[in-house]
Amino acid sequence: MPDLGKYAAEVLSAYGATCVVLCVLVAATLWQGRKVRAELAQVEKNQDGKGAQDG
Amino acid sequence: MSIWEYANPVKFLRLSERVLPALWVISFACLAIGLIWGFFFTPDDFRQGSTVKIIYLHVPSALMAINAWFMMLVASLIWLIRRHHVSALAAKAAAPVGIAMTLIALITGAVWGQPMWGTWWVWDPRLTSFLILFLFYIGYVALWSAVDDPDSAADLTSMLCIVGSVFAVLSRYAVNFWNQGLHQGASLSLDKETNVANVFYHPLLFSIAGFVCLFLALVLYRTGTEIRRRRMRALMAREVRHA
Amino acid sequence: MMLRVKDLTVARGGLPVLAGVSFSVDAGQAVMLRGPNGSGKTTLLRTIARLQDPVAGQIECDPDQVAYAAHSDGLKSMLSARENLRFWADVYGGGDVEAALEAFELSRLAERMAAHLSAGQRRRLGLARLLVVKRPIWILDEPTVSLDEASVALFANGVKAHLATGGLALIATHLDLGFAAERFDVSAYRATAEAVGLGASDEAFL
Amino acid sequence: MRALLLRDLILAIRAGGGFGLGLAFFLIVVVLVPFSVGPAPELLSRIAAGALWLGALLACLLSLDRILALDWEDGTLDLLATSPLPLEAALAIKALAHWLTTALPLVVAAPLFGVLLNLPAPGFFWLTVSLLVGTPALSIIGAFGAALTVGLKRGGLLLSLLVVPLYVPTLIFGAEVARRGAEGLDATGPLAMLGGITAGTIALMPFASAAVLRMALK
Repeated sequence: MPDLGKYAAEVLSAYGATCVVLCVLVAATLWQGRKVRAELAQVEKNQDGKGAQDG
Repeated sequence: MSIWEYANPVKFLRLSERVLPALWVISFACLAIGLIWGFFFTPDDFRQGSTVKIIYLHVPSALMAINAWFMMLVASLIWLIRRHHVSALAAKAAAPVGIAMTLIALITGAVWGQPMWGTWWVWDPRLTSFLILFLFYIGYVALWSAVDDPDSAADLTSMLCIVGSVFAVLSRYAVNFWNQGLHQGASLSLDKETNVANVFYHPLLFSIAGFVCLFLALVLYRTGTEIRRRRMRALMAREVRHA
Repeated sequence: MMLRVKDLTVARGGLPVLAGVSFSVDAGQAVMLRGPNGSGKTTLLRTIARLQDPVAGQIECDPDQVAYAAHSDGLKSMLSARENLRFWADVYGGGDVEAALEAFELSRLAERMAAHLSAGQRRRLGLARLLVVKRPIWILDEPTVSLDEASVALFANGVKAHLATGGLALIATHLDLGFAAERFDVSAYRATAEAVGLGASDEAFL
Repeated sequence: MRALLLRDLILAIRAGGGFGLGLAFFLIVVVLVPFSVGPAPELLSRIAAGALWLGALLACLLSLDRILALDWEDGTLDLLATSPLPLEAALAIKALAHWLTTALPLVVAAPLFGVLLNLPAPGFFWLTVSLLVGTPALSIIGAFGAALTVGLKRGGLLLSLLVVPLYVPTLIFGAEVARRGAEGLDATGPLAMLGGITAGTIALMPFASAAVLRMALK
């Protein structure tokens, strides 16, 4: 750990805040992506099933 | 083979599936190198002390905050002129990333300013401009979520993006006029000697590369999500219509 | 003066509703659009009135000759009947307001605020607008909603007079209006699930 | 075109809201300023110009959705879009009507309200001039915002959110003119910029608004 001198709180909080924002962004992105993927797969499966019944 | 091939959602998805893993790795590697190097192995500035380390967050995020808007502007123009859906969805996908970048730039700027200027917030032209940019982003995202029909949402947000860009530039000049600032000049330009010493410059380049790649990765991934969401909507609409 | 539609595909909310619609209406002729609710009559009319773009196909008519009347009449409740008509007459450049009021038996109500008119009276006022705008091509969406029999007869007379002077009309309606008119059933042109390659905006995702 | 302007003016007068509401809101903002910052005359006279500009801007913002929302609801917009009147001209006229019914009374009232906030004597002239030059831009930018949000649920709040960032340059230069005027400094520089913004928006925004409205009506 480097010596941050009297500005340690500022520097660390800047890094901390950035980390939080980026992590939230990445997590939200991945979570949404997974969810939509799963939902789409469900819808596609339903429609295929129905298509098979019809024809 | 032209670049417009990738305007086809399926082709775009296939391409992004191939590119994304590498992009994630590169972005996290660059970020790790830049930030660890910058945080642990660079000396303190004789004037700013250890706060100079914030540069590795502030400069790249500020850069990406503006570039994200610029990317949205280009994507909006492509949508309005050539009506490629992927383009409109990419603009939609980029907006929240832009918001995050703007937020980081504002927070790190304020934290940096605290010891330098003695206050968390000053109405410095650059900080103020970013705050205005932040408002533009919020309005843009709000408009996307308020319009039900995806095509007219794309139309309307594209127009907002274009008109907003003009007013954002105007605001930048107005704000400059209104308060000659405390902020230092741009930290990074082509002639690096005049601005930032080498010891700070190299890790900064890595950090910037990391932010750029992270932005690209996030936008590609989110665009994929938007395409799937749109496909889901289309499938369900078809089902209802032809039930 | 005629209205010709060739191979027209129209979309609502990104999906094609009608595909390959072709018909023409000559001067002095009226055509009734038929079809169940949701079959795309309104979308077709809005497309022909150039309020939205067709997905494919051509519409041959001069947009400056078209008068369009929709479900809602565009009446201002704080203006009197005469003022409402006077406004549209001015926008379209002249037109006899008093004659239009007379034709729909609204002269007696001319000074009334539109807010105080009944639904049927408002509807008649909305139709009287067609007489003051002086456009040969009428595109009407359910013009007879909330009209009683006598008012429908007034409307039918108005259309007949319009046709007699060389105008033409395209009317979406469920009612028999009591004058000779060709019928055109849009349900025959319903876009099917397989109808891809038409260029509607959702297609790229299917 | 004259017919549309006349109609909008008559409607604003008969509906009653037009002149009164914006003005009343402006008065309320002006009254609230001393309550929030304290009654000290020196402080008030320093912030008077800016507070008056802000109040006028908010009062303007409040009535923006009236530009198009009512015409959307009763179907007039569809009919206007198919009429021989170009949509660009229709929107410019509607913005003009908004300016006449909402902004102009504010311009007239602002010097009176300036008394309440202890506005320095030279400020009255410059405040009026800056509002007179700047408010047309507010109306015409507002028409763009109204076109963007026409037909949306929750449109009113969104409209403010979208329009406020667009108002920033106008507010900065307008308030700067009034402030410099009040302090007895030369205000012609920012006044020229303000005039430029107003002229530019009047020339260009109707085209953007009409394009947006056509998209929204689809």
